[in-house]
Amino acid sequence: MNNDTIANILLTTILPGNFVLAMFLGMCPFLGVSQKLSTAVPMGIATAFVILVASVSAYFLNMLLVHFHLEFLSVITFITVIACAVQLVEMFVKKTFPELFRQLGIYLPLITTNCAVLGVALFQTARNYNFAQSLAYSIGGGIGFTLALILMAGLRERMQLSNVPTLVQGAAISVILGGLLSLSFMGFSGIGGGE
Amino acid sequence: MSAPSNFDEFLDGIWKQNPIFVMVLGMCPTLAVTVSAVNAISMGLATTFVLGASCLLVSLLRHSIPKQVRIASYIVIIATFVTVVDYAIQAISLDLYEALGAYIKLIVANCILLGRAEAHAAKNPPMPAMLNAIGMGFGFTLGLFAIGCVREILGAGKLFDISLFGPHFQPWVVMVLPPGGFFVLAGWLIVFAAFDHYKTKRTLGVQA
Amino acid sequence: MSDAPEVKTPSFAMVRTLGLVSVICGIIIVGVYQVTLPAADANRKLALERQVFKVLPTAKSVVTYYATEKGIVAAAGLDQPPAGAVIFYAVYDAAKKLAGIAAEASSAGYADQVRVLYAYDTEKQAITGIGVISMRETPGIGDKILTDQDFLKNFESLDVHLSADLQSLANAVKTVKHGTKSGAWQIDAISGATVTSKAVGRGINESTQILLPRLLPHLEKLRSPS
Amino acid sequence: MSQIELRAAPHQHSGSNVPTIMRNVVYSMLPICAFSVWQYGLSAALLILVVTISCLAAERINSTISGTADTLSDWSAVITGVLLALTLPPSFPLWMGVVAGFTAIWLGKSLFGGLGQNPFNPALIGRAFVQAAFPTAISTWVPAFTPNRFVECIPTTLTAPFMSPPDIVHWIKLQGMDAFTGATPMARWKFENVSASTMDFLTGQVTASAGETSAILILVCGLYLAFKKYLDWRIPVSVMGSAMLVAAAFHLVQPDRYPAPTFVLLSGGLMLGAWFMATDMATSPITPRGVWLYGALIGIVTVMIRYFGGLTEGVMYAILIANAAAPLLDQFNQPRILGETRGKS
Amino acid sequence: MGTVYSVLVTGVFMACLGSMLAFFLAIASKRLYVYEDPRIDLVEELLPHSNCGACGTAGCRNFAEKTVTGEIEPASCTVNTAEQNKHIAALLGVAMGNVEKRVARLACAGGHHVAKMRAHYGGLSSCRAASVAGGGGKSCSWGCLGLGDCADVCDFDAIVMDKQGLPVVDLAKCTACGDCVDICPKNLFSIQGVTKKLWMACRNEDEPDAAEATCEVACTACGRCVVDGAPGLIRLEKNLAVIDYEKNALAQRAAIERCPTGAIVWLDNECITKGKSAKKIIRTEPLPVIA
Amino acid sequence: MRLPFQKRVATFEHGIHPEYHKETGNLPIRRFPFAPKLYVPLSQHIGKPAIAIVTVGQEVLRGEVIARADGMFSLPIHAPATGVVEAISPIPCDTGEMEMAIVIRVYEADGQEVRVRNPHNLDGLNGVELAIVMQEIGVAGKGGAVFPTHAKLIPPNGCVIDTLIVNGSECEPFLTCDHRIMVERAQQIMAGIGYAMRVCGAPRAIIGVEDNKLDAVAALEAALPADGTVTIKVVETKYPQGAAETLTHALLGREVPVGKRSSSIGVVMNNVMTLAYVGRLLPLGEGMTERVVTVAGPAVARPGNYIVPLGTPLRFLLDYVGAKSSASEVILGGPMMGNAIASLDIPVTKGVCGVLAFGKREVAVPHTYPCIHCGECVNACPKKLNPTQMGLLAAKREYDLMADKFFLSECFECGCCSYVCPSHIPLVQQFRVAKSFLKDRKNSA
Ligand SMILES: Cc1cc2nc3c(=O)[nH]c(=O)nc-3n(C[C@H](O)[C@H](O)[C@H](O)COP(=O)(O)O)c2cc1C
Ligand SMILES: Cc1cc2nc3c(=O)[nH]c(=O)nc-3n(C[C@H](O)[C@H](O)[C@H](O)COP(=O)(O)O)c2cc1C
Ligand SMILES: Cc1cc2nc3c(=O)[nH]c(=O)nc-3n(C[C@H](O)[C@H](O)[C@H](O)COP(=O)(O)O)c2cc1C
Ligand SMILES: Cc1cc2nc3c(=O)[nH]c(=O)nc-3n(C[C@H](O)[C@H](O)[C@H](O)CO)c2cc1C
Ligand code: SF4
Ligand code: SF4
Ligand code: SF4
Ligand code: SF4
Ligand code: FES
Repeated sequence: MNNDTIANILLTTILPGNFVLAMFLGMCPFLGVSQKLSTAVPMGIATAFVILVASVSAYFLNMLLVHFHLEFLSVITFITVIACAVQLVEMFVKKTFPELFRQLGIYLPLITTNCAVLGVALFQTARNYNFAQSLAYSIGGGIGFTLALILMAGLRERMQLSNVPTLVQGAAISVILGGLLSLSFMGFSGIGGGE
Repeated sequence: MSAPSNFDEFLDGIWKQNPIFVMVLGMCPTLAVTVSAVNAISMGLATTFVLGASCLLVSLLRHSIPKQVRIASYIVIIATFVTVVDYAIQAISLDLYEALGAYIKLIVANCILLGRAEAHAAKNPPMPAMLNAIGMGFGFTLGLFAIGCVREILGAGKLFDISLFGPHFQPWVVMVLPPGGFFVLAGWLIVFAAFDHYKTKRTLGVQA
Repeated sequence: MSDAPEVKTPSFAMVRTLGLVSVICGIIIVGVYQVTLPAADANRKLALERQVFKVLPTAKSVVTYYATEKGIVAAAGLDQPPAGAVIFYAVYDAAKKLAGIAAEASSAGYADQVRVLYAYDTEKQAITGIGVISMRETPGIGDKILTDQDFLKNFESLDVHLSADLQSLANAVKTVKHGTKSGAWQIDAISGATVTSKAVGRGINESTQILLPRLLPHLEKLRSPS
Repeated sequence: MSQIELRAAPHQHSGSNVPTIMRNVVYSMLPICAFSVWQYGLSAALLILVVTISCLAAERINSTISGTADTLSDWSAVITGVLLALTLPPSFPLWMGVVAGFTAIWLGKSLFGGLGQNPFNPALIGRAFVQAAFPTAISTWVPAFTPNRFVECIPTTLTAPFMSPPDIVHWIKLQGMDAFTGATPMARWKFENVSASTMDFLTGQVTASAGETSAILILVCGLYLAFKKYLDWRIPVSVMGSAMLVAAAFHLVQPDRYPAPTFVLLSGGLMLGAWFMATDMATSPITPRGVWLYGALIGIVTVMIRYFGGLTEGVMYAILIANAAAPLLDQFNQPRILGETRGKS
Repeated sequence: MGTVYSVLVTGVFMACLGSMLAFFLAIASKRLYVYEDPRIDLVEELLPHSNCGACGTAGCRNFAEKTVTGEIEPASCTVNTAEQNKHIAALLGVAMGNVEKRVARLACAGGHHVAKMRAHYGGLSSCRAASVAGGGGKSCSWGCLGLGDCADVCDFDAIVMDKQGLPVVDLAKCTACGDCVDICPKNLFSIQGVTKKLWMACRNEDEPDAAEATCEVACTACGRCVVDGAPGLIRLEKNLAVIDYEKNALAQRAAIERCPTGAIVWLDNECITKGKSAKKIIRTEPLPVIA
Repeated sequence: MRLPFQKRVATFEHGIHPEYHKETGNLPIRRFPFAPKLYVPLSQHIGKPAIAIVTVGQEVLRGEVIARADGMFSLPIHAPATGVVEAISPIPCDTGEMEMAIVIRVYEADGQEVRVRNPHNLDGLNGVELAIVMQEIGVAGKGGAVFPTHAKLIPPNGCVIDTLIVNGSECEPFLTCDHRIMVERAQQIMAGIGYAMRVCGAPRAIIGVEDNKLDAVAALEAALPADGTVTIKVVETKYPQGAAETLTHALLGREVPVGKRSSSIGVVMNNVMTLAYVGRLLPLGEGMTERVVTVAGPAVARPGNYIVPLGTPLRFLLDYVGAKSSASEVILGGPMMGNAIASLDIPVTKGVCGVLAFGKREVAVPHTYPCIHCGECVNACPKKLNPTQMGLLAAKREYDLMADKFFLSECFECGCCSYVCPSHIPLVQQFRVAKSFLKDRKNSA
């Protein structure tokens, strides 16, 4: 069941199975932190990094859990580890790159409650991915998330210069843009899967 | 600023601070599991339960948790109740469990939860904290249901699995696909905005 | 004016609190897990039986087995499956006679994995029915595999007999374009949902290629359950 | 001296204006419409008419609701309507065409503020929406040149609103077209490995969407627009060029698996897309390098979807994705201004 | 696998995990500790987040930092409600500060019913656009162009254009952010304390006759207000009466009573009052454009 | 687009080909009568205004200095006619503001010869000395920027000027005064080039003339000095060929770095008419009292190039050429960059190269559509800026972003973008608004 090749996993998670546009993971930052490219890019990269960290720790944590027959603890342990990892990253950034922290400060804690991060951990476990596959899955997921975020930010920067009707301004127009992006990404369906 | 009554706290989340339509939070389940009204309601209720229970516990423990491990502790508490719900649903109905997929587990990461825990429960006594949380939960359920209805009606020609338009109805498949979720949500957001607009215009008109 | 409050790190309190909260929560979870486990298991079993009964209407009871390189073992006594095992279900009718074998096949379809349960008739060496366990194919297109009568007809008797050396299928199961079916081992695809049709075919092929060679030598064991 | 008028410089203007450009695009599409009516008869004519009218109606309703000036006079909604109709199969039920038209204008354009403000090509949004909504209807093809095409409609055309279209396999048999496989050349290539002849493509002897038929006709009409400078010639050139290059590379490596580049170029909507839809100004980049990259992106994604995706045709999605990337392409490819030194301080 | 075993293992596992993570966090928060006055966050939360800069700092966060260090008084934030500012003062244990309410004041009264136009401007509808295109066509080259850039930029909707094409400031809404001051190409707006009630509503430096020929309410530098006002309060400069607000305390209504054109006015609360001798203008429609 | 086999004429990229309307280019320069009153503003150049040294009621002779220069970056003003000072008071000027001017009532009976000259011996003067003498004649650049010519010619510290470019492109439609000067006064241009080369120290000079003025090229060629230091180069007829950056690029292939002056790449540029006046006035020690002005436009009955006394009010000028009653819009300068004016009391000054009058029909306001992202403006901008993006930003008043990310300050307001925009968006005007806002804010800060 888990004989997907690394390349397939990568391609699928970036395009047709894009976390944001096809799986609805990480919608809140996708809608919330995409007004400007200048914040979307660091946010995307930071999230991608945390996804990677989460995936690796979840992989080993899961090995432990399986060993002790404690699979039912997966959610609670994954999320706790993720929350702590995010907090550590936050402190680290604050200490070493205060400038970056000032830009990202408010968003960093948000990553904890980013479904994509937990989603990677849970899905890779559910799909019985081995280490390399998990890695590909999380890297692809991170890239896909960043890609969607950046595309969205570009579109929203453009929207700021057009005369969007007042009723549609704000959240509605972002959601519509998300929908149209997701509609466009449907074109990729089948890539990486099938034959 | 007079202290809001408990009932106000409760209503807040349903209307004035509706997590979906006003605060635009918890978007992942909002979009992912609303392909049918039943799924929407189940998800909403599951979230409500987790919200209420974890806010209650957070509020009870609020004085004994050091600031540095605040987030970690809250998330542990939330995760606990999510796991509880997860297993409960598995025990109740496997079909529902399959339909809601991983999103039950992902309630943990739903921003509404940590947001409420931090912003409200950690600062308020148990009773208002829980009421507010449950209000939020109902608001969330309401939003999910609104979206789920439209998606099910157009996407399948059914509501609560009851066929509405006869056998030859052409379902709008897009409605149950990811983009449909976005479009229906956007539609509701616009309806909300229009309603707001109309209301403020009315009140302004009365003043003038 | 700058008499800002000093912040200290209460290390011990942190460790104590988080540790305690974790333990309490862990216990709660364990409790719930243990309480719900039987119900969930029963549910799962029920669902499985429902599926099996659908593909094998004469069925009355189901026994779960694992097929490994070495042979087959009943799942009942095992904590966890042996390495490399394939799960399958031996199905018995009212007379406790082996009514058939059910097993799962899965392969990537248009949107995600398509998982089907197929019924294998040991006498005919053919597949006699399929049911979908889960899929996320496009409603209106991909989900025709549930409803399209022409397509389902393929599985009334899909030839999967083994070649002489009993190592692989004599004819690999193959999905072909609608209207071009020429052999009993071919599946006539649904026009307009070829991708999903192929996923079904591929899944069955992969599953049978592994399962049947392991299974056939031990059929007798199944026919006479202990 | 009556009254002095004050105007800002410049006081001279080239004389071009938006309605003229749009009107010319409409003119240039008329031959393509005529050709498809000749091929598919009444159904194609009705489809083009109904879709265009529903686009105009949507535009009209929108300007009434929002209280803005009437925007029909800029002709852009006509383009959207005609192009949308040209991308639909001729047998498409009219009521679905109306849905497509309204979606195109409302979802694709009005919500963003109207003319020029939309980030995605409205016609393609309309099509993508109905493709996702009614996947079966939009992948049902009928043969061209049926004998009675000018006197009777394809039965699916007149499906009652909100109802599923009837099965038309039977009808096709009745037309005495038994050789017809009910698939576009591209689907036939993808699933049966049969390639259609280049000549058929050039002259429009293939089954396809209403407007995807004769490559030569599209080329001529497109060249007219390029010559009049109403479209940016760099876009079709880079779309076709990149698609050809990628296809040629695949073809060289595995000639039996991947078709010749000419097939990729001429089949499906590539021509129409490259000349009329990728060139939509509102949704394409404006910086010189951005324009080239945009075209290349469309070409590459098209081939990628066609070769590796689940769909047979990828032009529409490729254009939409390139639309989404257009603001970024512009941002990161700002032209070097006169006298600017980059890198060096 | 027994239940008891399960519970035990779980307990131990969770205890280990929880305390280990807490331990890491504790170490990290010691090692990576960055001091930041926590009150900054608290103060910021109480601010209106409009980042308008009316307080003279670079946005709300900056204001919060400065209030915490005591460089600025809470009341300097004019956008915030007094109540919120009181909260801030209480939080920091400092005096609220007493800052006079300041608003934007317009130094022109030449609506299109009294000020003549010499050309008709037909370009982009914006004052600054008109002013870069030949000055906009108003005969008085100091006066308000009436195309409403100020109303357009005011984030607080405090300015509306009246029927005569002059901006009117809603004193309750104005936060003294100064955006209108920056945008006006004619520099007609300035931020003034509400206690400055004597106000010169004209900037025209033309010779008296020329000034009156271009606008019926222009200051003609006749000097009556100088005589009627307290000594030194008002003086004439460049054909205009100039008020010395150092002597604001001496300002009296009497100063405006004999102004023949009504260029100098008395601002009381929301209403602008002209002197008794000011000419009464009943016309409301625009004057014709005369080259 | 130029086909490969076509002969390449030196040019720059982008730009536009407007309709030229250069009919007046065939008419010889004619003299204009004196208005009864001349309004001579004290500030006719960029830099500090001159300081009046006459009093009301004083009699002045034509050519007499009536206002002295206020420092190096300023110019003296000479009486454009013999008459009496009637007033020194503010008058309207083309920006719509009021400016101080000396009003002279012209003696009608006077012959109006130039009465006062102050010739110097120019031989043996070094560059800077020559520049100081040049300041006395009060010549400001006639190419549009009205920068004091003597100040412009002195190379800034550390710069070596290797080329003097003489701008004879006259790319603006309607204007032909430079053209006529080149045809009629080639000799004086050469003299002026000689002086200018001495001041700036350039070893060579190149005259750039558009290929629609070949008669001017012929006339100039006949007058070229024998030593070969001055050459003529024909450039493509294209707007804005005459702008400093584009002409330098066309002639030398050099680009002026962003934010720097052309002297940093060893180039100084002067307009042909500027140098014609220098060549004529400098040896005589005569002040600038008049200039050649193209008066044209659809509403003008007798268009042509006229020698107009400085200070002549437009009301008088338009009356005389038969335009006043039919004119609706009056523009100082060319139709692309010239400013429309709000009052006919504005006088002709040193910087006015053309007065264009348009009738009612020509000034109708077209309907403005939203930007359709056609990119025409991007393809027209000779500076290769991004007017689309700047236009969209300007509409949202994002002025800082325009300056920080899109080189707002580099826009030289040529108007190509507005000219081509099919949506008729007033792009240049918006850029000028943005610049004016940023400048005001900087000044007030
Ligand atoms: C939105 C959309 C969803 C689709 N979903 C499926 C699907 O679930 N299963 C499938 O086999 N084909 C699906 N297709 C169609 C495939 O792209 C493809 O056209 C078809 O499988 C080819 O079959 P044919 O060769 O018989 O025409 C879908 C197409 C679209 C546009
Ligand atoms: C868009 C634009 C067009 C110009 N066109 C001309 C022109 O046609 N002829 C000219 O002499 N100067 C023109 N100039 C002015 C030149 O850039 C330059 O300032 C001038 O030639 C310098 O000479 P001056 O100092 O003698 O005026 C133009 C400037 C700009 C910005
Ligand atoms: C650049 C320039 C050079 C001129 N050179 C002469 C000249 O060399 N001799 C001359 O008589 N007039 C010259 N004029 C024109 C005089 O200003 C005036 O027309 C001339 O004195 C003839 O005047 P008249 O008609 O009174 O004879 C020149 C004008 C310009 C603009
Ligand atoms: C060359 C050209 C191509 C166009 N292509 C399209 C198109 O594909 N789809 C569309 O809706 N409008 C098209 N338009 C019209 C117009 O740009 C479109 O309605 C805008 O996207 C609306 O803002 C086109 C216009 C031109 C000039
Ligand atoms: S006050 Fe200034 S900005 Fe406001 S309308 Fe008048 S001129 Fe325009
Ligand atoms: S823009 Fe002017 S009127 Fe509006 S709030 Fe700011 S200062 Fe007051
Ligand atoms: S006006 Fe400025 S932006 Fe427009 S074309 Fe000219 S230089 Fe470029
Ligand atoms: S020319 Fe006008 S419409 Fe075209 S891109 Fe430029 S501003 Fe937009
Ligand atoms: S619910 Fe907020 S990121 Fe998923």
